[in-house]
Amino acid sequence: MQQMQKKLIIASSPHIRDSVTTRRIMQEVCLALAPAGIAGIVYFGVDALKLILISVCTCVLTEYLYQRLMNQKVTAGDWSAVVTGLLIAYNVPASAPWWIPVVGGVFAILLVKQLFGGIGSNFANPALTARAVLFISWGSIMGSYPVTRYMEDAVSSATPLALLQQDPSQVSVWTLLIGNHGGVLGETCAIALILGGVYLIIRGIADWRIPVSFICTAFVCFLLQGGFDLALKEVLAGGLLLGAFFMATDYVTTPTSVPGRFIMGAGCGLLLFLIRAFANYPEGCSFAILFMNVMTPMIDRFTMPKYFGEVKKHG
Amino acid sequence: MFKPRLFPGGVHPHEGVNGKEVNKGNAIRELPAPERVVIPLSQHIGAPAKPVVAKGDHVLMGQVIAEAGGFVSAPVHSSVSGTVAEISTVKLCNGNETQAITIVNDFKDEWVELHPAEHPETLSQAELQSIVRGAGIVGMGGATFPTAVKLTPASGKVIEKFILNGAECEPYLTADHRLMLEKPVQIIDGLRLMMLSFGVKEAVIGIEDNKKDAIAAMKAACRDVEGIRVQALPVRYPQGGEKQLIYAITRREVPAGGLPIDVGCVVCNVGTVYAIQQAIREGKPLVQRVVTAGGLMNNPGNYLVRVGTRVRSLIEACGGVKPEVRQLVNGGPMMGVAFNDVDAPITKGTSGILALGPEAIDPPEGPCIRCGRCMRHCPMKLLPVHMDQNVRDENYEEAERLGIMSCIECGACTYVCPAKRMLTQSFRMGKKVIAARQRAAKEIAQKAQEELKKEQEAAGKEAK
Amino acid sequence: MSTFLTILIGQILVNNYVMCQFFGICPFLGVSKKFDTALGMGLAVTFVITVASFFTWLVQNFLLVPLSLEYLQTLAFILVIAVLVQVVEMALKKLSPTLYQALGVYLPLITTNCVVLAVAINNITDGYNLLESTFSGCCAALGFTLSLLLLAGIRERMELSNMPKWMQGFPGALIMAGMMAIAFMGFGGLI
Amino acid sequence: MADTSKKLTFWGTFMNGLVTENPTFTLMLGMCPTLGVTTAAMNGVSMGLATTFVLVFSNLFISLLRNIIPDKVRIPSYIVIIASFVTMIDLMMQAYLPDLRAVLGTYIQLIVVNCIIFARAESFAAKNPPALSVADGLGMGLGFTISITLLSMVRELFGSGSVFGYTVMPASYQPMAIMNMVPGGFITLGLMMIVINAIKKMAAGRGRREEGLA
Repeated sequence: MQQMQKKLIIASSPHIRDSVTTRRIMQEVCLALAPAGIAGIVYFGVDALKLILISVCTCVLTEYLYQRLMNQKVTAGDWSAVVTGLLIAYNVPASAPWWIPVVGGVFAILLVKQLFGGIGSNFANPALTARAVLFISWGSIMGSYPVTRYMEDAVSSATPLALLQQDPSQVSVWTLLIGNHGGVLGETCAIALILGGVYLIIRGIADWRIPVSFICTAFVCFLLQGGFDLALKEVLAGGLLLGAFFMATDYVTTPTSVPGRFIMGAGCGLLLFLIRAFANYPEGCSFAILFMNVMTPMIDRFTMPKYFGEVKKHG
Repeated sequence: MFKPRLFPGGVHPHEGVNGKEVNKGNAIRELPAPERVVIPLSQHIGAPAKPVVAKGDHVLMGQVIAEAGGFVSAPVHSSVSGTVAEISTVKLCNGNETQAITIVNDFKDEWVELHPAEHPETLSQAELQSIVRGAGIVGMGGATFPTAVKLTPASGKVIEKFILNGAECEPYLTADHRLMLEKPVQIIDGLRLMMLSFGVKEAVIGIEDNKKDAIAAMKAACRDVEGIRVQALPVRYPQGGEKQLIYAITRREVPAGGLPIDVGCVVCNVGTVYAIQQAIREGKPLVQRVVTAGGLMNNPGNYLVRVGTRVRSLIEACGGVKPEVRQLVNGGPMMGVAFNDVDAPITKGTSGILALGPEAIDPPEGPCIRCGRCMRHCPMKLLPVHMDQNVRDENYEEAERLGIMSCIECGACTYVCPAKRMLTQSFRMGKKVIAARQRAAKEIAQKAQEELKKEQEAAGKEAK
Repeated sequence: MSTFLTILIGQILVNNYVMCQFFGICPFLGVSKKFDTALGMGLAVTFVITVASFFTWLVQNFLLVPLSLEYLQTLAFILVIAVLVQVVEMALKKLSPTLYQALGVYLPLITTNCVVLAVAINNITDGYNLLESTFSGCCAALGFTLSLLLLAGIRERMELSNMPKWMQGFPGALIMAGMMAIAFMGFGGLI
Repeated sequence: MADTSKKLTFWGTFMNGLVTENPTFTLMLGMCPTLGVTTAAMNGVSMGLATTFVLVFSNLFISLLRNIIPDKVRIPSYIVIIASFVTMIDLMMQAYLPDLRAVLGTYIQLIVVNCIIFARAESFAAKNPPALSVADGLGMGLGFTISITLLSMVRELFGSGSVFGYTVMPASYQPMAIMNMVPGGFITLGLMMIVINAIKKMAAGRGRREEGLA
């Protein structure tokens, strides 16, 4: 017993912890992102794989080098940089040159994430901001979508989003579901994205409130604009699903309270509709989410829940 | 049928080592009385008791060896018959140092003359309070608040409802569970006597529904008693928390900074009620209690232990601990206090002694990723994320505004945090700082007032 | 009606004076450390700009144009604004001491807030009538307030995070503002 | 007053504005034109010089009139003086450099509310003799010019691949359009400020070391 007593540690309670870790969560997100990536590689071939690898490597390496250089604890192994890398790659067309994901990755990790203090401290989603920067800077590269390997005619390589606002009947729901159409490499296959998103929600990683309110709001907006057919296809097309499931649910950059999360989702949906329907850019997903990211501290501030037994102060 | 409402948040930790509940089936065994008992004088919240025996005195079992040291205090009784060996300072499991009376057991177990209540069914409130106070009964769930004080509501407050806590305060612990299985009749009897005395018409026994056998036993015991019902509750830590229990059963929220009596309720642990029943019917003071010896013990079990027994004896009775043990905990794994002195005595508030393995070592803290799990799991609906940031930033005013003083330190947030942040620990510190500041502010205000008074008096005199 | 909607969305989101046009950066960076201060400044600016838009339009159309003194626009406008700020300050002090206490400290700073002058000049350049000018001024000010509050919210949050030391203060605020500006770019072409 | 304890020289005042209290990087004044016009190096230089012109003359006149203007109406008076010079340079540019005036747009008119000018008038020119005030105006103005020229050079380099209109980046370089837009301005200035702060800190550290050795 003497020996045992020597080994004993004194620590403050609680003494047991749940097995979920940051790393586990990030790994699960990567797993959930995998189907969409595989679909991208199937449709766009080796180019897609190349871009995904470059993007992930850039992100992890940037994080590692920065932390080594600044003499910080290296957390590059927590897989969060991998998630960012994957998301950046998924938001790039397969025909993009190699330096696009490199610039995006460095920007995302260095400027958006590490400068503000690393994981958990950034207020904007790194992948989204990087995508927006790439999109604004090199619109011609980021906006020219290659045809998939299984498309019969190269004519329809225009993104379905552009076609939808002209005439929804040009695009079939089936095409959108399986993803056999032009677009950035990770957003085309709706089935793969839904699969990953549902997995995240079931595993309790992502909060269902954001994607559900996001998709519903967007759906209702488009329903009012152009009927059921348009609404359904708008939801399936473009980056909406990728954004709703994987980017709008990023913990760090979204409100923490329950009503705040509904506001976040609904705001994203509404802005997405406004941008897609009326603004310059054909795709509003990243801007919509980014704007709501910026709004997050304010939403958090005004939706602070009442705590148990809190007595409203008078005066 | 009334549907219980789950309090917000909460967690569902595994119920024992490797997720296995090991102690449920172990009947309560009596731990043989040790050769010496070390009975601390401060086993409760409030002023320590004052010794009334001296070295060399012969004492009987159940004899008062220390008197209550104030209103919020409780007397202490000898748990064995024997001779007082010394009165010295000892360290308790919770790390506090206190005076303790060491008694050498003569193994005769001679009780003092016991005075059971003569007319238990018609006790007045004052009589019941005095019996409870005399028996040295304190909250046995671990809070150790003197029960007599709890049963003396402030003027203007009326007890409408008794709530019995059979929810087992923490995972791993099974003491209450076994007590409900083995002494249901006594518990119901005690509750009935309390209701009669206070004229309370309604009592609810809340039991988590993973203890089906206990629910059945208690239901059977209260079948013929009017006004008492058993309420099965969802399994969710901290169901045994006072405010959570009241909310689940009555849907009333105890206001922040308030007491259960503010919503007309008094919550008692089943163990406490059993002790009250023993005091009324048998006249026996609180000298022993059921303790769960759990975790990595070779033969874990539930023991009836004399107050003042050293932890060492309990561990030995369990056949020692397994080699991988890294931590001993007094209480449950979520709120219990770690200690490293196996010679510390077991007190009235010791609900369990747990041996935990390497899982008790705190993993390294990572940065918060704002996942919001802590907020979803907080049973008090607080915002641990924001509170923690503010405490670490020494921004205590903001932390206080966020309700940090309502934190019940249940540990749910720390348990679920994927970044393994020490949230509860940080709040504990923050609360201490804020409490100290409040005290200081109060003192200053008091001083100023006194000075003002003096000045006024002086001015008054001059005027004369 | 549609003109007003255009002005509303335009001034607040699409052509937000701070986020899309680089006006009023000094108070934007200087008064955004705390949310409550930002709110006070925002309200004060909203008040002044709305009133200033009204008066500068009058000055332009009933004073400068009839006298063919348009080249003195800058001079005339800045004088109007300076006087206005002074009057508002005195009026507030007399009429509503509580409001004065809340907004008083920001008022002198508003004279050199270029949003006020820029809005006044742009109202004339865009050929708005009196009502439109006033409305546009109000919306522009709300846009300014919005961006100020957004930045303040973010900065307050960042205060508690582990941002490196050399990022704290203006460099960090500038980069945050940059990210915000990216978000605002999405509204391009909305009207 | 602190100013009198240490004798101010023309040169010292000039350098103070240029380096020590650089309006852009230290005082954080005049941010709007700093960000608004710096998409090309040429714009930066012209804006800087225009501001310097106003700054020097307003400082001179305010300093000359500093004992005449009653304290109560000093702010309106300063504004009138500043606005007059702004109107002058605006009309001059419209006459002789209409293209440049079109590029710089409202920002020229807005020099009047540029806080550098107002701040210098209030905190320096109103308390010091004309010669020193001119030195201060020159120093501050040139410090401002140099800062915004630097900023605009960086932005032009990445945003258009050129400096002062001359292409310097290889032909394969794809210009980063965002640098010419609002976000690019904010982020570039933020990053430059980090670099300059780091250099300053290093210089200060070296200064301390040298003092220690001496």
